[in-house]
Amino acid sequence: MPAAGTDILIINDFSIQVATVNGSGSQTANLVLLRSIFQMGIPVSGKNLFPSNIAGLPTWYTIRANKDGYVARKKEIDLLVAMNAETAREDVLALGPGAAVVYDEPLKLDQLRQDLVFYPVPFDRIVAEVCKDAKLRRLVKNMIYDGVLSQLLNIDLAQMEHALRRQMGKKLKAIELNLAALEAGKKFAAEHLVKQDPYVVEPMDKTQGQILMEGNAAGALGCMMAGVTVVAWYPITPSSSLPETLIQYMKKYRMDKTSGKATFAIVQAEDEIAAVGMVLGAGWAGARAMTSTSGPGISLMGEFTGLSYYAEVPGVVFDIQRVGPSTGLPTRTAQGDILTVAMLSHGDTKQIMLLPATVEECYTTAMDAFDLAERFQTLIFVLSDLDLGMNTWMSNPFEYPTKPLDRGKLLDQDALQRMGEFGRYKDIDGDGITFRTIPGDGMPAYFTRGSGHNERGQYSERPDDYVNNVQRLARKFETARQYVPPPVIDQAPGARVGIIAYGTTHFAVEESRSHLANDAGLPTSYLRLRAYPFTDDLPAFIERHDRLYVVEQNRDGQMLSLMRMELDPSLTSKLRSVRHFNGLPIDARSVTDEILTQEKQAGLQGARSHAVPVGPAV
Amino acid sequence: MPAAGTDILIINDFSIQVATVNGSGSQTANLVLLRSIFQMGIPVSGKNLFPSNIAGLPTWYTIRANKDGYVARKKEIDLLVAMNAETAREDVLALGPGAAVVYDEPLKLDQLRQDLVFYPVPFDRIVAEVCKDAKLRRLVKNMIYDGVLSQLLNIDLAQMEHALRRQMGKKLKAIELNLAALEAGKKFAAEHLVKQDPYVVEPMDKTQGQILMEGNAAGALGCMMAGVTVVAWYPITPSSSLPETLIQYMKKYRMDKTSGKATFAIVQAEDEIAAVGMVLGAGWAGARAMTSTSGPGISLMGEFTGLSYYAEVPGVVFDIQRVGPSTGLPTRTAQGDILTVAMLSHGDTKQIMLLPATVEECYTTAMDAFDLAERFQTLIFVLSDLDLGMNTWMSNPFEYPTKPLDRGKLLDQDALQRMGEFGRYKDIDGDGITFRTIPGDGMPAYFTRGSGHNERGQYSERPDDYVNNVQRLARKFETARQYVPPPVIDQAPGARVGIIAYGTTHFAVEESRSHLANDAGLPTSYLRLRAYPFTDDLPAFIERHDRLYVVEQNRDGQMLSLMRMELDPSLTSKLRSVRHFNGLPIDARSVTDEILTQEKQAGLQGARSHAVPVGPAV
Amino acid sequence: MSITTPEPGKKINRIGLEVQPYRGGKTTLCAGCGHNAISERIIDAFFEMGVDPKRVIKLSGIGCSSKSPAYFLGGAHGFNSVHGRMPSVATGAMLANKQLVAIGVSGDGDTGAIGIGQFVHLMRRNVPVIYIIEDNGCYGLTKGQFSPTADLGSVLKNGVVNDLPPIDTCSLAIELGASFVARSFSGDKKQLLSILKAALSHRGTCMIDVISPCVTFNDHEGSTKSYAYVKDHEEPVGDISFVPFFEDISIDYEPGTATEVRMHDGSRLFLKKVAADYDPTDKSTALKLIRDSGLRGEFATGMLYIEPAKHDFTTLLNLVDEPLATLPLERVRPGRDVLDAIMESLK
Amino acid sequence: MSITTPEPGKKINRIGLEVQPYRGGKTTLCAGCGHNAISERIIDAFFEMGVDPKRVIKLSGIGCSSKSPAYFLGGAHGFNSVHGRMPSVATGAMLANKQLVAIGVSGDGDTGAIGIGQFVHLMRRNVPVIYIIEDNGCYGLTKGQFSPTADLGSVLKNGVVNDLPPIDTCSLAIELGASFVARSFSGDKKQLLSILKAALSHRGTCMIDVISPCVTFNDHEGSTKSYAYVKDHEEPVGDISFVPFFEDISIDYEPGTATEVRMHDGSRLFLKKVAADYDPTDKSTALKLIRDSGLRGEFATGMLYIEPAKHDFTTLLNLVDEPLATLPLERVRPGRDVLDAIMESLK
Ligand SMILES: Cc1ncc(C[n+]2csc(CCOP(=O)(O)OP(=O)(O)O)c2C)c(N)n1
Ligand SMILES: Cc1ncc(C[n+]2csc(CCOP(=O)(O)OP(=O)(O)O)c2C)c(N)n1
Ligand code: SF4
Ligand code: SF4
Ligand SMILES: [Mg+2]
Ligand SMILES: [Mg+2]
Repeated sequence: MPAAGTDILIINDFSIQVATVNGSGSQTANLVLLRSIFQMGIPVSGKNLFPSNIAGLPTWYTIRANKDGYVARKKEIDLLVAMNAETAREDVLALGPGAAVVYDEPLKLDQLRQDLVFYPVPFDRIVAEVCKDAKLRRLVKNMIYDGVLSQLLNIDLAQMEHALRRQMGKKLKAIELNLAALEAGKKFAAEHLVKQDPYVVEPMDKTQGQILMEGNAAGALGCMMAGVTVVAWYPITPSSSLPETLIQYMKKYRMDKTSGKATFAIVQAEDEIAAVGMVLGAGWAGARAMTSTSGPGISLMGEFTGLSYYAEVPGVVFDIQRVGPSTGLPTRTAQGDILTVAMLSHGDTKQIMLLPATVEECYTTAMDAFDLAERFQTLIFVLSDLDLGMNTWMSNPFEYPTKPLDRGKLLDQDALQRMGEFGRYKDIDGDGITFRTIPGDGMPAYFTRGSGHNERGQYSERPDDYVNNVQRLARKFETARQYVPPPVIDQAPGARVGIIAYGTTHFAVEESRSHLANDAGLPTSYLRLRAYPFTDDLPAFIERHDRLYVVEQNRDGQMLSLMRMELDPSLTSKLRSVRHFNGLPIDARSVTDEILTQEKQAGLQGARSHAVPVGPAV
Repeated sequence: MPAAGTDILIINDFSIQVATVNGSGSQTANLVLLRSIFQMGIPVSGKNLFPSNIAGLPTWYTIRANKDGYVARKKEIDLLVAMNAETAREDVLALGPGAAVVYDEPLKLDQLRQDLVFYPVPFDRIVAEVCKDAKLRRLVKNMIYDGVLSQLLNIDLAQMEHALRRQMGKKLKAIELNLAALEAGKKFAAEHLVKQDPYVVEPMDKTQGQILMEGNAAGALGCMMAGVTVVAWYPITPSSSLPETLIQYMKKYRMDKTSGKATFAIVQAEDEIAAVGMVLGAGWAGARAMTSTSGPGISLMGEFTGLSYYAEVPGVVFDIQRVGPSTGLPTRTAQGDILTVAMLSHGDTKQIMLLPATVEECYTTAMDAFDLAERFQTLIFVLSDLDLGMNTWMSNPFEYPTKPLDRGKLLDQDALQRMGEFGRYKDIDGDGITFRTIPGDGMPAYFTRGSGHNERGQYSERPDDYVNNVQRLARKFETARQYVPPPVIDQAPGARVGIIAYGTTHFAVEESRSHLANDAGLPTSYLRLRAYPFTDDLPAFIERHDRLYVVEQNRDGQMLSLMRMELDPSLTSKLRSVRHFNGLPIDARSVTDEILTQEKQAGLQGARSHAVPVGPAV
Repeated sequence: MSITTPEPGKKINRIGLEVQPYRGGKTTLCAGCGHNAISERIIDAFFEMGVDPKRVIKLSGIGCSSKSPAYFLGGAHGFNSVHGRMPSVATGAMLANKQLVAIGVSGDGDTGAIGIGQFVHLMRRNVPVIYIIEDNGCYGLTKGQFSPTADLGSVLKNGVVNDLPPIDTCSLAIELGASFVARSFSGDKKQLLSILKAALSHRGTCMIDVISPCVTFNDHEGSTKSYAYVKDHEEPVGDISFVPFFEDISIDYEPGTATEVRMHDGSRLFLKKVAADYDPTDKSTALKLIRDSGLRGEFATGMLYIEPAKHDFTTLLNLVDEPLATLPLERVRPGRDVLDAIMESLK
Repeated sequence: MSITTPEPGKKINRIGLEVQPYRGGKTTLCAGCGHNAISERIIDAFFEMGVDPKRVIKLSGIGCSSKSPAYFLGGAHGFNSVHGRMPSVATGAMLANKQLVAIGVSGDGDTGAIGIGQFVHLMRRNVPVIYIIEDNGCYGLTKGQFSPTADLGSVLKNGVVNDLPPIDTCSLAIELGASFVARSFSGDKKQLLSILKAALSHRGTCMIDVISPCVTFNDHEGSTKSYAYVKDHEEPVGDISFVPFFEDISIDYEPGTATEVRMHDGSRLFLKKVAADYDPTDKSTALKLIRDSGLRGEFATGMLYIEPAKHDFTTLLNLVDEPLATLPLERVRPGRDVLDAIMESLK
């Protein structure tokens, strides 16, 4: 379908933003749109930008389709669907020249700018025709823009229908109504709109066999497969959907076949302190236990985290990060809890953090986390974020785990023999990890305490007992370097510049690297961190490059700070900072621009100022 | 009094350790001993090493007398008073050769070693003679060792009597009984003990006009003088004596003369979360409000601290540090909360910390803290420790404050005019600090929230509002560098080596510097930090030296970590770490030995390893 | 009995203010949310009682309910704090300035779950705060999970049944020492308004649990906190007539049929008895009443318990009459002689 | 009525154990501390009931009281957690392994102040834990400050008078859903022992508030938690006779003078009535009894409330019979088909 008014076509490379009001039921239409493009074989991602509110405030849903598989947020919106009168003006004014706008005709948005393509659609009139029941119209109305887009972008209507049926399951009445709206939208567009923008969809084969999933669901699945038995949680955005999905999975797949009883306990605790307390009680008694929370919950878990560290009690904590400080922006994404979690709780403590970047890693990291928790007998923190947890991502299907569970060092006869008398905190292997017993297991009992103790777990205030114990804990943390997931490294031949990132920042970096290499002639190597403590790969990677950009989504360059704390200054002097922290997922262009700016400066000047983090924020 | 059996006398330079059982009432005897030496003009310090227990466990009280004014803990015990059968053996075995032991005769400690001086005393027999009432003997018995020491060390008995009367106030009966015990002890020693150790006291004039005080009492006094009006606290060792002393002061000096009513509210809260919540409520409503706690309380205050940071509510938090992690060693000292406090709470947060080292600074810092809290509209953390807070230190008498209170930027007509319309978070001065109003003050009201807000304090999720606001907060933190107490610097002419320390580590460093300069020929410059954020003095000081030792009392080199995070790697590459973390106050010899060892290594090798902190722990 | 209610329009109140400064920002809660109705009653009560918004502080925790202080009394300082911790913040603020009028708004999750500890201690201290629980039996803002006030057997939209007993916040408040305890319903305009006005005349903790249906997550059949269910199962313990101190109205009741309570500020409260043994000044009968109606599957609403003369926390603490927050330097910094004396004692 | 108590010495119990594994480390509490007496009763009860220490977990918060699990049942796993949070830890542990017997020890500060929130929710969930408050009305370990169970008007050693009403933990526990609520006195060996043994036969939360004088900080004249005061003001609500399931003893009472309660494990509890209207299975009368004796300045001790058939939390959660903690991999990891099906649904 050649577009009138445009010379070149842009195929399978655009972003669509649908601006609506939350609680207005646009989610179905948006997912149908996303899924239909996905089904046509084009890589996509879907991101929901919603307010901290239940109904009535502006919401934006952004779909990115990209033939090369880049699914980070795209800074520019190519096609706006303006359904929300309240924000329409501002939304339109924010667009780059040449963007297209599908809008509710009465809003008269075409009067705002000359440099855009406008597609007015009389939504109310169309919906009135297809939906007799006035009460249902609000819900059906959104399906009309799907129909319009099907026509404008050349999205196969059959794929939309397929996606719709999948979405709505057995609600036949609703399906019928929505289908009618879809068709009416398409028909209206075909009859009244003249294609003037360059964006089109063409079938590809890049999504064959792939799944679409949210990170929190993937994490939940990982927890189930890791054999979690005790879950204590407290609702908080953007974490809630992890335990809530887990509940659904567990009720379906983890009821004991013979007895019909539950092989798990899931408790909505009274708050986050109780949640993590239950996790530690359960972990201490031998269960694989977890909780999931976000920033405010992390801040409340400080005291128990110190207990876990010092008394050595396992458990898993998911931190689905949102924008802080304090209540902050509960529905926006960030990587802002890195430093707080790394040194959570008073006294000398260090916490192990895992850093998934993809939905698949949410799944595998969940399993790793339980193994590491039992191996290291401490809380393991999985730091995801809102973007990963609540948005929809493509992925390869997950693999069934083949490794057995690592239950860590549980005292057995062999260990007991090597030890002589049982000492709960006796390091017979030299790796800082000691043997534990579990109530009811028939092995020697011991007394767990957050106060000073000696190798046998007895109360002690002796200076030497204390020093030995905390030095062993430091040794244990060193041992963890060998066990945590190592970074993923892509060494570009001859590259003098390196990029270091973690978590969802990955997607923008991936894309930016291609810009840098292809458009700016700056090849870069890339190291994606997957855990703290760092493995030796990190200093080695830094060593190999002249300048390295640590890209992250917080104001203070938190991961860079951790590196500066830990690594030799001769290495950290090479590190620069690229930060993005406005609550929106980081995008590639911001990264590219910032790196190029700093590269230019690097060419001009040698020395750098005192203040950390180096370099301005994105 | 020339001592038989010793050739040289050591005058006014020794440490005495009294080993007793807690709850046995030895505190009076120990304070009388301390004070009598002090009254004779000799610099002293008294440190109580007590168990986390109420009665029945071993306790050691250590007095150091030093003619040069060095009052850090001395690593070696010169004179042991062994009253506790349970620990006597171990106490004696731990002594260095040549030390003297006064002990309860039936313990037969003289059989343990040949290289010590032993003074057996039949305490029970003596006490039975002076105290008819068997029930009182336990309390009076301790005074006997004071009498013995008076004789052995040549401490003026009149000074002991003076100290005792001071201590006991109007309890005439008790004074009489104790005096008799004192005299009986002295008499026994004169008649039965032959001086064989070299330690003696001679009057000096180095304590003229000085006071003896605990840091917590000094802090309390500072709070009262700062005009604190709302205090909310929760008991915890070693913090409790701060609010408890404050209560006493306030009841005495802060009752309104005309109405007889209180010009303050002091509340024992239900926990630390409530305590800091009350502080913020009060601070928000315009009061000078404070709480005092220790590590576990700090861990619980994380969430509210983030609220304070982000919603900009003033208050003061004293953290009297003890050994963590978790419950740790509640009655031992440490500087282990530095990193946790600096980045307390999730999201991008940074907290202002003040670091008093002396009792006088506890007093002045308390006043500074309230001024800074109101100026910066955030919680100010005063990090003291058990050693400073609960032990007895000499000091110059405190000066009456002459500065008026700094109530910070309260909106007035002038500011309102400059601003146009009142915007609670509008930065009209460019220093990141904005104007606030107080409920009931008749000025425009605003809405305080921990969620996203714009310059006017209105709810906002806009990316630009968020970024502007947190960048302003970062700017405010930068401004704080100009307001916090700058470090105290002693630049040694020509010194290539510098020492950086803070808090009570100061006393060991002072003494160590004299050892280094005089005994090892290593002159050192010294920078004592008094606050975080750092002022520009710190990088300048580092710049001026080749190698710098950061001396602190924690395992992880926490302050060094903060410096590495913040300062240019070209500077931090010069920093080494000296750490002491066994729960006892740091001593000079450990510092000296460690610095000399590292200096030797520095002479041998150039490069350093990756791991932080550099250098082994003391 | 008659109480003049102001007509809409440019009417001004006792202190000469229009209703405008009593209103707040535009609500962002769902249309039909019970919380909005409560905000309106708060506006009415403060307006009608003529409380100066500049003397009022509004505090809250986190939740849909806790957002509502932004939607009333725009002329007052507000503090939307953290989840479950409004009681401590309110306590601190009232210590700083006891002349303020504090209204705290919380939710059943904010109070009953994470905040129950601070709730207990606020009640125990009898801090002068009007403490409103906007009680919908669920966590609205996090999308409808059960809260600890959800009734046994109540059903969520997704079919999940609550199998834990509810916490009765009124019983707890009475048990713990609150001196003014009431329960109402966001849909019962008249009762709620009377209670709020009476609360403004009381000095001490006024704990008001207001059932406030969540239309989005908990207003369906099977929920015991839906509009329909609450309307059917509300059992008012008796009529409330409130006569503010500034109105000179006499109320006639047959002797023995009503309890007259004289409030702190001179206002009078007439509580008509429904049951003969109902005595709102006696803890045991109040508690029994609540329990008994609960056993019948109903909930008692109205003034459940009142102890008008009980000392509030600022009185217990013997605070000076002026706000602590603004005492001048000379009243909060002892003189040089005091420091000298202390120094002398340490020499 | 007769219950055989074991003589001291090498006597072995029902499961063939001597008393040794029921003892713990040497106490480091003050000589005469009430907490020590409670530890002794715990040792007796577990020994006499023949509970295998290897099946027992001991949990606590922080305080002198919370140290005491180190001083009994040395053969059991112990967990001295953090201040006020034992309830959540105990809940987690019992979810992990519901076959364990949990005894939690707390103090009145640990429970009444910082821990009251978790206390409320443990009671509400009826988690199977024997929850003992060693109640001395003060914070022993931090040197004697008032706790929230200190009575109005009680005086500290330093003369400070408590002016806040006490929290009655028994009333709260009954109100909130605990199914076994008792109050005793550390000095009342016989009563405390019977209660503890009965608790070992109950499935659900057993909340036992034991007045336990602090000899160091709160045992003086003017304190309402001193030995002398408690002895004078204790009002037992009736004799308790406990017949364990493994003993075949018949107890005779005149009809109507005692309530017989059949426990979860088949043991029987006979509660002699002191007052005619005392019914330990009725919440309202139990609450009234506590309140009334409180108004008289006395405190009721004994079995205050019991609901033997109430479902405990693990039952509510419908857990499999085996401990969750040790379920084998094949029971906790769904098969490959499950993953495949889920993946398919996401394509
Ligand atoms: C520490 C913390 N945990 C969790 C949350 C998430 N959260 C926000 S509101 C809320 C519950 C609100 O329920 P309720 O108090 O009943 O108010 P409602 O929305 O029903 O009016 C929760 C759990 C939070 N903001 N802070
Ligand atoms: C978070 C925290 N805050 C404060 C403390 C200090 N602390 C230790 S024990 C205790 C109170 C103990 O009182 P209670 O529970 O009544 O026990 P008791 O010593 O009287 O038996 C407190 C406040 C602590 N350990 N942790
Ligand atoms: S979700 Fe429920 S509680 Fe929240 S605003 Fe909507 S109706 Fe009200
Ligand atoms: S201080 Fe009190 S509670 Fe603590 S051990 Fe001593 S007597 Fe017992
Ligand atoms: Mg609610
Ligand atoms: Mg106690």
